[in-house]
Amino acid sequence: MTTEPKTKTFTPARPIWCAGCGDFAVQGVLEKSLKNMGIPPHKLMFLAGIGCSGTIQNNVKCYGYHALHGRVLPASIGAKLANPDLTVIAAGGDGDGFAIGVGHLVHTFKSNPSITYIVMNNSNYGLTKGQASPTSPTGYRDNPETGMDSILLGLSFPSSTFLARGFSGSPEQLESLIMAALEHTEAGNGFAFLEVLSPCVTYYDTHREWRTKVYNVNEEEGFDPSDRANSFKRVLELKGESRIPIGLIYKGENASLEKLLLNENETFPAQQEIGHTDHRAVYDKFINSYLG
Amino acid sequence: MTTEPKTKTFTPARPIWCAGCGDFAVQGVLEKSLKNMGIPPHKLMFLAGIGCSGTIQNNVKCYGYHALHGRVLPASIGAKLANPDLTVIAAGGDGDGFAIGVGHLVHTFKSNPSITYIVMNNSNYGLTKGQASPTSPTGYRDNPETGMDSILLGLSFPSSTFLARGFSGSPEQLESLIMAALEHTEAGNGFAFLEVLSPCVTYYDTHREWRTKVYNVNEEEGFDPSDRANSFKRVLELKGESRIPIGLIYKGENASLEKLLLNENETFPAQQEIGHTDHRAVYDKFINSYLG
Amino acid sequence: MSSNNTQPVLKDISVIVAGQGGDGSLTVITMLADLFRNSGLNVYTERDVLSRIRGGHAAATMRAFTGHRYCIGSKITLLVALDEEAVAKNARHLDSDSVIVFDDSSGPLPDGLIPEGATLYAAPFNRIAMRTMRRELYKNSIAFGIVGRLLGLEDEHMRDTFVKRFERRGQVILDYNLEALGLGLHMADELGIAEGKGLYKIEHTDREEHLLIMGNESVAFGFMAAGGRFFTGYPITPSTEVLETLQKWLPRCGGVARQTEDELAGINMAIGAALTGTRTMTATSGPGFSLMQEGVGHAGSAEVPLVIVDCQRSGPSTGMPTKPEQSDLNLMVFGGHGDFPRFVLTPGHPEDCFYLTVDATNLADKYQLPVFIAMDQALSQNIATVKPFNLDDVSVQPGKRLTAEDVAKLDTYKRYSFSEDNISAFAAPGTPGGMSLVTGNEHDEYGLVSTDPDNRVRMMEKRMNKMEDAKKELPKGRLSGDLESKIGFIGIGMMYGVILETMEELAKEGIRTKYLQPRTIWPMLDETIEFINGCDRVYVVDLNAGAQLAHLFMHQGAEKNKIISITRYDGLPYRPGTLVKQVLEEEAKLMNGQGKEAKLL
Amino acid sequence: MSSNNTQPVLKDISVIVAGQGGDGSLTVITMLADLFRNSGLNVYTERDVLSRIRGGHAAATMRAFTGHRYCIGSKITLLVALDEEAVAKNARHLDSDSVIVFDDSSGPLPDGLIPEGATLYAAPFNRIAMRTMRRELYKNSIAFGIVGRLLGLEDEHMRDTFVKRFERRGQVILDYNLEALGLGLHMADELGIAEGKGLYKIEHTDREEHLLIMGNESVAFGFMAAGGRFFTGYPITPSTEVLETLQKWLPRCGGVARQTEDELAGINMAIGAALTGTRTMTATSGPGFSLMQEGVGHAGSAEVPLVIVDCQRSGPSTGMPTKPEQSDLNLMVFGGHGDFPRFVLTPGHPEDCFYLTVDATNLADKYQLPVFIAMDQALSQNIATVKPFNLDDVSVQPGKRLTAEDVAKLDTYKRYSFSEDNISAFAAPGTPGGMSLVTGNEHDEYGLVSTDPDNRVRMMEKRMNKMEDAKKELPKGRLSGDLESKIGFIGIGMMYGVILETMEELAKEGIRTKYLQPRTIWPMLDETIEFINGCDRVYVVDLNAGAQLAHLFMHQGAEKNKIISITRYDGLPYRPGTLVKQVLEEEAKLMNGQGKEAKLL
Ligand SMILES: Cc1ncc(C[n+]2csc(CCOP(=O)(O)OP(=O)(O)O)c2C)c(N)n1
Ligand SMILES: Cc1ncc(C[n+]2csc(CCOP(=O)(O)OP(=O)(O)O)c2C)c(N)n1
Ligand code: SF4
Ligand code: SF4
Ligand SMILES: [Mg+2]
Ligand SMILES: [Mg+2]
Repeated sequence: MTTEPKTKTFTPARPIWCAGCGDFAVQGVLEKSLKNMGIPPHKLMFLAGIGCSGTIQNNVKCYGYHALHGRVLPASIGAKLANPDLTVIAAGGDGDGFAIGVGHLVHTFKSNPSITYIVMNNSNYGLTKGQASPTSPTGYRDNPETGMDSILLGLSFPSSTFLARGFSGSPEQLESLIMAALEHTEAGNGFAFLEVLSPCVTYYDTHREWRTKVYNVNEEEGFDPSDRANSFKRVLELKGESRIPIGLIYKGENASLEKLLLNENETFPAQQEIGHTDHRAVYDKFINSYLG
Repeated sequence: MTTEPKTKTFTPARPIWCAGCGDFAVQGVLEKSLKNMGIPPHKLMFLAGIGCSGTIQNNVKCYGYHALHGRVLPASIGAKLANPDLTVIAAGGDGDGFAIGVGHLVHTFKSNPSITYIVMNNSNYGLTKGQASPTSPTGYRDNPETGMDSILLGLSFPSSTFLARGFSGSPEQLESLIMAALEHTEAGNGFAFLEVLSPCVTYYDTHREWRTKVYNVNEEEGFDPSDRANSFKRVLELKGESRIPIGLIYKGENASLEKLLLNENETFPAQQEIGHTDHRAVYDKFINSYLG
Repeated sequence: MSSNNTQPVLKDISVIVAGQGGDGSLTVITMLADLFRNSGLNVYTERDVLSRIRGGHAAATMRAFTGHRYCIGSKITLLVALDEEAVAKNARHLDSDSVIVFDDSSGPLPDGLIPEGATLYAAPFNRIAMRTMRRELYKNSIAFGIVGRLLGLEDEHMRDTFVKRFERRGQVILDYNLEALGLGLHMADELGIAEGKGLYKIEHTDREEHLLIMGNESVAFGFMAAGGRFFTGYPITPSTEVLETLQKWLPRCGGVARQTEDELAGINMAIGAALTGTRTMTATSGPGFSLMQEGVGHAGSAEVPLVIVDCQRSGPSTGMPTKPEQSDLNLMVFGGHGDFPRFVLTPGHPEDCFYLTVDATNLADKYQLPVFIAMDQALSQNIATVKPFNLDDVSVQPGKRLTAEDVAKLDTYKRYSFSEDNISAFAAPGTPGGMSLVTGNEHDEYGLVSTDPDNRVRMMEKRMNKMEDAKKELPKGRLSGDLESKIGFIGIGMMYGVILETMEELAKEGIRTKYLQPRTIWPMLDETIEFINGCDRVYVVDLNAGAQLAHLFMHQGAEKNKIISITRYDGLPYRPGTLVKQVLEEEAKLMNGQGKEAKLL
Repeated sequence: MSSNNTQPVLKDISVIVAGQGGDGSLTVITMLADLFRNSGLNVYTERDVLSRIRGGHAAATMRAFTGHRYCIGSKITLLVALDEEAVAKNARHLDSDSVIVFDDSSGPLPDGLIPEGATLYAAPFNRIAMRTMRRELYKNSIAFGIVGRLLGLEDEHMRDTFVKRFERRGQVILDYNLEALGLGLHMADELGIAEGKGLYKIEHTDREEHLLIMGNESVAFGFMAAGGRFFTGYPITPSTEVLETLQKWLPRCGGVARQTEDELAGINMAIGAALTGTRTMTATSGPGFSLMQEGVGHAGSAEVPLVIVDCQRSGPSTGMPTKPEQSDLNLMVFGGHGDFPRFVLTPGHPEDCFYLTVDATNLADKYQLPVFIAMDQALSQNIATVKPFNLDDVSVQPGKRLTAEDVAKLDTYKRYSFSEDNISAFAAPGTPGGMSLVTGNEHDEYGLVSTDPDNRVRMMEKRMNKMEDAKKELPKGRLSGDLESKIGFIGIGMMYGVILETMEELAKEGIRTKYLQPRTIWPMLDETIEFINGCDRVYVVDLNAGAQLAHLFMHQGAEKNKIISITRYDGLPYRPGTLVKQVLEEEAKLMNGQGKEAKLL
């Protein structure tokens, strides 16, 4: 492992979250997991969306990026494809990921790049002051719609490979999930999706409610996270019982996007020296193909 | 039923599709179904996306609208909410609906407005000359990704109410599905999603392949389209056997968006006379609420 | 300064309450504003927060005055500083007349932070709140007592306001807050500020009732009053109040106001609704407005009536979400690919917001195109007193629409028929016989896709000519100041109040000026270019780095050498004093024969 | 006209093949172009199709010539009309010298459609194809025989070309096509056009090899040759060839070219890749470009190097997808909310496309901002002969980057450090010690969100000043014509060839003119405004309804009364003859003292 030089660079910011916000736990557990995994700051590209949740990267020593609202996944995929040596973690809120960004989420399930995506679900739009989000239940602030379930959504993509849900109030279990997610992506096995129930104490304090509702499927005898259809069924059943399934709900295998797209005989895009002439033969071939 | 006046208006266009294109059958069956249902042209708002498929509305007597690429669903929802008396049908291609438009599709499953949406899936981008679409199989034109399944996607939304797949090569079954979809939406029961396998003879002629692969779940003894988990399982199984499930795959109940949003004591937005003074009392109340 | 029986009558004061986000500065100011409004004064308030829910410097300011003002004044009369940073950040607006109330819970104010002569009251709000009430939360209710006393409010009035504000949140909360207020009044007594012994005497002069409203709420109501019945939008600072106000009120009129999954859905759902003949609006701010560009051009091309409110904030990109700027003007005027017609209206204060939104809604319907309302964060969110909107002044004119009977009488109905006035009559879906096609592709009169070159040219002209056609009835600018003067000002939005007051100040210095507040900037009205070209020099104040307004005038034929461009983009609100200084400097240079400096990028 | 032994040497001919979409006109023209290119002539081809896969009028045109031409000529030498509509649509370009080959399978050509004196050959391609080969498909291979003979091609050469083109599609298809060609040659014999007895003699003059390439392919290659290794895009006419070319070639260099789910993903994925230091590009057309506006501003604000190709088509909205226009200029220059720096480069022909894309890629990296390449449908998709790109002429300069060693030597690394040249050195993710924050919020030097007013102003200036800084090295315009003349032309993109040829024609009429092809339109270079202000009058040719270019010059200080604005937006390609006529009319008016008419909107 390369050691970091002594160069001074940015001092991670103090979180701007309200005291009691679930996001503190997410950050704490993540930092611990990164340490456990031995991922050095300079190899970590940590991209976040916009929202209270979308400030987490500022608080961690890393290459951080604050994406546009809803666009953290395309940006993360771009970074991963350009430099697969990086550990790419994307983070954001439920509004960012399931409202404006859900089209990209769907296509990330589909394309399966090896990035970890942590959605801090507080079932509302924290930063814009508590409006309903796609996971808000019917009736929250006059929300007429039924809340969605991101794990069900992930299950509906035959190419999805890792689907889990944690709870900021269960940091140990959360740690095991974050570790599992990072292992999945570090091994190049594809997209690790992790929703974390992370209550917003200011606008929608669900802490107590969620604490009583969460149900860890991995503690269930015989639960097999490799059975897609059964996981789907079990999530539906638990929801029907007003429980919120947490745990590693699905894990499968499918080639990762970066493996499929990159030419294994060549240096990664970001690692090529700009201005090198190694590919002059390809250029000549191009030119020749347009000649008579 | 109001009779149409003799006023001349646009003559439906001759389809611009290639001879043999699956979309002809979709149009034919739809026109027949509209007739069967007794929906007069002036009550039909027919909105389409952009693509070969997205020209269908030009060929039918209706209030037609050619949306932006991927935006046919929001436009359709807007029309339905503003005037629930209209029969609102949205149509488009698999690129339009599952690539650029998939975020809106997801939120239409979620919000359940009473509109019928017909996706003409030819598993490629016809109009832009055959590029891979989200439903293209791995390997089609170097497509590295796994194709998605829109019915599975629909099933993953607890609020979805009608999910079906037809095949342009089976016009009778298609007719029963279109009729069922229209009945669903005319009754105000929510979103009717219908994917039609509609081969593109020019860029990706799947006619023969699909003919051999389609499998009508409704012909299966004991198949219960109201069992979401089972439908999900069955679709997965069939896909595992390289079959393509068609038929009415799921039907459930959930309040429709227009019922939830509209004030039942008031005239629909589009039917209010512009400049009327019926709501003067509300206006005064507004003003008063900002006074001391 | 001391309080005795001969306090002056309150004519014009500015009070700022500053601390950390979540400290509740805004609550204090909002209640103060309500109290002063009820006392017959006019009021203007401003907020200064960060884009985070808690922490970080946050402040709120209220100006109370007799007569007409549309901005915060240059000087702070009273600063309530909940921490030291609050003093430091606001020091430059303090002078020897200022009064500072400082929360010294964490220690005394270091020397040298406030100007000599200024009066300082130190009071440990936080400590008292924690000690007596166990919740920091109540510190601003305590502070309120002292502030109210200083400003000459009666104790009884303060209590009434507390009841009004906290009642709906339950008896417990109300009781706690009243207790806190009591603590504050007690502290005031101890500091020697007895009831009636404050800085001012308040004379209840203007008995006419006033609304206390922000621009966004005025826009929402203007839309509703103009028959608007459909609104879709996505939350974004500083536009969210338009959505929230309409979500509250529109359903009562049978309308729909819906939060969509994103701005693309927002504008396209609005377009879908507009297709049915419903008057429709959406609102957003820069990032969302950028996302809407495809939809905007589509409305122009397919001739769909739509009102789009852009509550501008500091850009580019995510920028500074809570800070004012006027830097989306280029995007409003030139956004969307290809050429299509649009109108851009620029209100200058909350009252203007109401009437111009009515106009926008009528104009969109009449000309079948997108109409933008260019707001800025200050105009959107600052709360001010406004004369109650007069609904009888409002004329709601439907566009060129055809009923079923009208259609039945026609030989042919074409959605995009060519006509003298370039407006095609419209039959809403549901009308028997009016079937038609609407598309953003180039199309023939029936709406069928066509690339015929002659048709193309006619359709393009039909659409583009609407801008010329409408000029005669687009909202005219407001002229003020000395119309004989050859020195002009141009500024829009939140600059309205600042420029008016700057002119007063300049007049005192012997510099007489005039001001054109354009209320339509696209299409550009001739009056605007004539105003510029008819002056010796015009100070064009641009709240953006690109001098967008100044260049837009040049784009439309204004003479470059008439324009003195003043740009500002530091995210701070303008104060008249700043502008006065800038102009005096510029004028001095001219006197010295240095020639004017058109700082045009 | 007759063919005998004294045929003229082919110097400049235009051949158009026209029929219905799917008829294969493009195939004929493409093969012809290849043949003529191989014969040492220069070639320029144009396509005219509808936005549909089959049916509707479609045509393709080829001009073959000696010397330099960058557009189709005003006259048609040979029209191959596969149906009657093809004759009608093209009649206005025919004259008595023209030769028409008409497919009379459905009946003879009605009288009066073609000019008197023109030569007509009737040949039932379709009938023969159906009768002999059972597939209509082969009719264009049959037609090819006649066309080749008429143009003086050798039979052997034609056969070689067929082999080259159809070989890879299998022996069967090749054989069928060769058979069809044989039928065509036989028909030619019957019509009296024996080998070597065509209209022209082809002299193999220029032995230098030429590429036959379209602008989009040149752009793709320019990017690759400049070290571009990441491309994301979404298919849209007329930009798709950039995506497809790079999907084919980039992986061979270890790069990634990916079709994304939409344009929002396209630009944001590109941004993500650019963050790693990879040179990155995306390409689109109007509707997609509108969708990218938020991303564009983000790149400007967060200082992310990015090349964005906009292949403009007729707008607004979906418009006319296959027709040329230059109406996104406003959006390129003024798009995105807020103020941020950007460069807009405007190549004029496929060769220019290559070299300017290299420049764009270098400039984006150097200045860390978005650089646009403004294409138009004709420039994008018309195929022309071009001298092989000289890779030794290409200099690929990395931006201000820091290696791990560089970083280790620093005391402090700040992603957005202020510096003399306004460019902050960049350490790519993965570099030990270079950790940093990148954001579209206003930020301090480390990339931490900040609303500090002083920092804000400095950051804004740091970014905006890049435009002034870069002017010295931004691609300069190309001047041509009579530089002493006081009559100027300005036009970009596909107008390059048209204006050059117009000037030749005007010179013949005694009107000497000069031409500036600006190759950077943003920031506006001084040379451009000086060119205008230094002329008596400048014809600014705008392929859009809004006179966007002309107004942009005024926006930047050009004198309004110097500009004669010519706008066109009917979707048809420009021919030099049309422009000559427009200028002559304008000049005549001036001679008659009518004064010039600046048709500025
Ligand atoms: C294009 C765009 N639209 C809207 C916004 C305003 N906005 C900022 S954060 C946010 C939603 C935040 O909700 P979520 O993603 O759930 O994050 P949370 O604050 O709850 O953690 C919105 C709508 C924006 N920044 N950009
Ligand atoms: C914003 C935008 N991007 C791209 C396009 C170009 N485009 C037109 S149709 C189409 C895809 C068509 O595929 P599909 O929806 O499957 O329809 P099909 O032609 O196959 O019926 C694309 C990418 C566009 N019109 N607008
Ligand atoms: S508003 Fe809610 S989500 Fe945001 S920081 Fe506070 S508690 Fe957390
Ligand atoms: S290209 Fe394909 S989808 Fe389009 S009309 Fe032809 S067959 Fe149908
Ligand atoms: Mg949230
Ligand atoms: Mg398709």
